[in-house]
Formats: sequence, structure tokens, C-alpha cells
Amino acid sequence: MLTIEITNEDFSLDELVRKAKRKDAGALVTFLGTVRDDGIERMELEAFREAALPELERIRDEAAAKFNLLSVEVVHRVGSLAVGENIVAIVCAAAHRDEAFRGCRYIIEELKARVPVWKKELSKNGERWVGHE
Amino acid sequence: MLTIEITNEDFSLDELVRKAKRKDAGALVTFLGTVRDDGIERMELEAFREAALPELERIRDEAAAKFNLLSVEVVHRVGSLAVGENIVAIVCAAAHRDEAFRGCRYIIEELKARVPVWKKELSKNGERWVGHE
Amino acid sequence: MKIKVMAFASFREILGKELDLDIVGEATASGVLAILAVRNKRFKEAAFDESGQIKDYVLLMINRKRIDPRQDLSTRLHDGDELAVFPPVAGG
Amino acid sequence: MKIKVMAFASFREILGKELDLDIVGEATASGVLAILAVRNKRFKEAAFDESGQIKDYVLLMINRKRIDPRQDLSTRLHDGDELAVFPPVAGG
Repeated sequence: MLTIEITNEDFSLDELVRKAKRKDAGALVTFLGTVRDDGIERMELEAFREAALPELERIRDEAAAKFNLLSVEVVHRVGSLAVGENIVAIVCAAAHRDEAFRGCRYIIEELKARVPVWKKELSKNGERWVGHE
Repeated sequence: MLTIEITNEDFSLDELVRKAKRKDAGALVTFLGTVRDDGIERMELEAFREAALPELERIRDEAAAKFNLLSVEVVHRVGSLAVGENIVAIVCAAAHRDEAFRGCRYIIEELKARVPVWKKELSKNGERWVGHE
Repeated sequence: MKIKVMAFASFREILGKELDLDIVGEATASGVLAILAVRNKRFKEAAFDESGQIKDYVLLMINRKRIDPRQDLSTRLHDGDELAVFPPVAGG
Repeated sequence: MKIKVMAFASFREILGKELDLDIVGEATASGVLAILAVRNKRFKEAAFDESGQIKDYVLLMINRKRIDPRQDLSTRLHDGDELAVFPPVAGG
């Protein structure tokens, strides 16, 4: 019902939405993060999986309680990704759209601040860990 | 590039997202409206297509300008839909997530207020046009 | 002069989706609505209040542009114009 | 006493993903970091400033719970504990 995954594999939004759908849900909001081309060629993603999964579960539970979410699906990829590839998807289902929008926004903001995942950008000029001083 | 459709057919979010993806987009936010079970059995959707399409184009252009959207896909269904079926999908791609979230929210709010589409709910107790006095 | 009337949602159920009216002399939006009210009692009850005013929830478009029923009912219609009548929108 | 050190991102590139340290006597978070700094000059330069303070951007977890490097560095570690060292997170 509430799935959280950290994986090397790509995912399908149709599949995530199919899992998130509820009869009492009228609104599903999806955030999809992709590798943006700002001069980079690839991105490498690394996770502290054993700490990231429980942190994602806490964030999901917080969001579900705050915004009356009926279901939540989260997938975060790790490994080497090319420009345009999917990094993360968050699907939130709620009775009404305000809750679904706010719940989805909450989860991606908290994920970026709290979940132990790191990105390294690889470009022609070298490589750089994102978020360093 | 910027597709707007009013159709009897169901749609695939994967397909819409594939069309909306851009190399310079890091965030795609999708709103999916579905038929919610609050005691109804079906819903019938009707559009004034010749007026709805240009209104959707205006809304899309306003959102693209206000929120720096790189692409927008909108599909709205008409006809008879069962509980759980897709009604509307809006996909907004932007460089950053704040723009994508705000652009997607803007389009669904304006769509609901301005676009000539109507819903009739059908339940065991009869039928009711939504939004009437 | 031919005027096409289009109706949607509850008004479509009363009037049908499209009507072609043939109007003699000058035509205005309020004139067309009055003709419809005379021809169709259910439309009269749905669209007008007891004092003969258009109800607030009735929305109108001339050639796919919204008009304000409080100000623009005397708008002159021309041969081939299209008047759309519908209740508040509810899509999405 | 065995302590497992896990390192991620830039610190993984310096230290490797996992190290098993065998520590004699009592162990604290700051004690383990000091041992790592002695063994690995690149780690010392990446994690400590010139006055020997842990840099602000270094994040620490003991058994997958964040600790505050300004207050909790003297936290006692026990046999089998896991200390994780990493830079600011940047997922999504």
C-alpha cells in the first residue's frame, strides 16, 4: 500500500499511479526529478540505504498524517544516470487536490533535507559532489 | 511540444511525461484527477470543445510565462467514466521544482474555474450536475 | 437572420445541444433568450427568476467569448452568430 | 572492541565504504575520528580545520542516528557500534 524503494532500476509512473490509486482519492500529485543538463554528462547517486529507508518511512508517515494522504509511493534511484533519466518519483493520493499537492511538496522537500543520498555530477571538466561547501 | 487534448480515450502518464521531458528540466509535476467514490457510480463529462481548447491554451501560456515552464501537457477526458478512472492530467516541466509545482497548481485551479467542461454524477439515487446552485 | 444557439450540461438536457433560430429584424442576446423562454417552459423556469431576470448562475458566450449577463444582454447579434448557454463550469 | 566505520560520498572516496576498527579500551566518536585522521591524511584535511575542530559540513550517525558534532562527540561507543561519516545530503 505504501511502498518505498531505493533501486538501480528505472520505474514507470503508470505503475506507481496504479498502486497509489484509491476509490476515495480524487487527486494524485506526482513529483518526478530528472537529471538536468546544466553542463553535466552523467550523475552518480549513492545512498546509505539502511538509514535512508527508515528516514523515508518517517517522512511518508509525517506527510500522511499532516495532509490526510490516502497513499504514497516513493522510488529513489541510485547508480549512474544520464541526462534526462529519472532520479526520484513521489506519488501522493488524497481525496482533494490541495492535500495531494501539499503532501507531495512536503515529501520532496524533506527528502532533500534529511535522506542520506548523495549526487556526484560528472562533466567534461571533472566531477563534483553536489551540496558540498 | 505543448499538447492539449480533450478526448474520450484514456491516457498514459508515462507517455505524457515522455513528451514533456526536456534536457534542461530537472522537475516534472503531474496532477491527475480521478473519479472519486463519494457515493456515486459513474460520472459523465461534457465539454464545449471549441471554447475549451482555446481557453486551455490561454491558461497554458499564462502558466508557462508566470512559472518559466519548459513544457506543458494537458489531457481532459469527456464521456462516461467509472469510479477510479482518470479525468484529467496536467504535466509541467521546469528547471526547478518550485516552478513545476506552482505551474501545475495554477493550471488545475484555472481549468476548474474557466474551462467550459461539466460533470454529472450518477448514483443509485439519481443524477446531479456538479457545481449547480 | 440565423442565430445558432448551443446549450451545455443541464441546459443541453432542456434545449438540446444545438438550435438554429431564424430571427426577423434585429436580434440581441436578451431577445434570443426571451424566444427560448417562450418556446420552452422548462428553460424559462431554469434560466429566469420570478421577476423575469436571468438567474445569476446562467453563463453566456457570444462567438465563444463570455458576456456579462448584467451588462451585455443588449449586445446586438449578427447573422451567423453563435450564442452559448450553460451553467457554472466544473471540470478537472 | 570492534567499531564499524561507514563512509559515503566524498568521504567514501577517501576512506572506502566500510572499515572495521579494533579499538583498545574506551572509544568515543571523537576518538574514532582522531584515529581515522592519523591513518589517513586526506581524511584529516577533509574533515578537520587547522585548529583541529571537526568542520561544520561533516555529518555523523551512530547506529543510524544523527549526532551533533558540537555536543555529542564524546558519546561513548560500544562493541559492534557503527559510526557513519558523510557530507551534506543531496538527493531527489
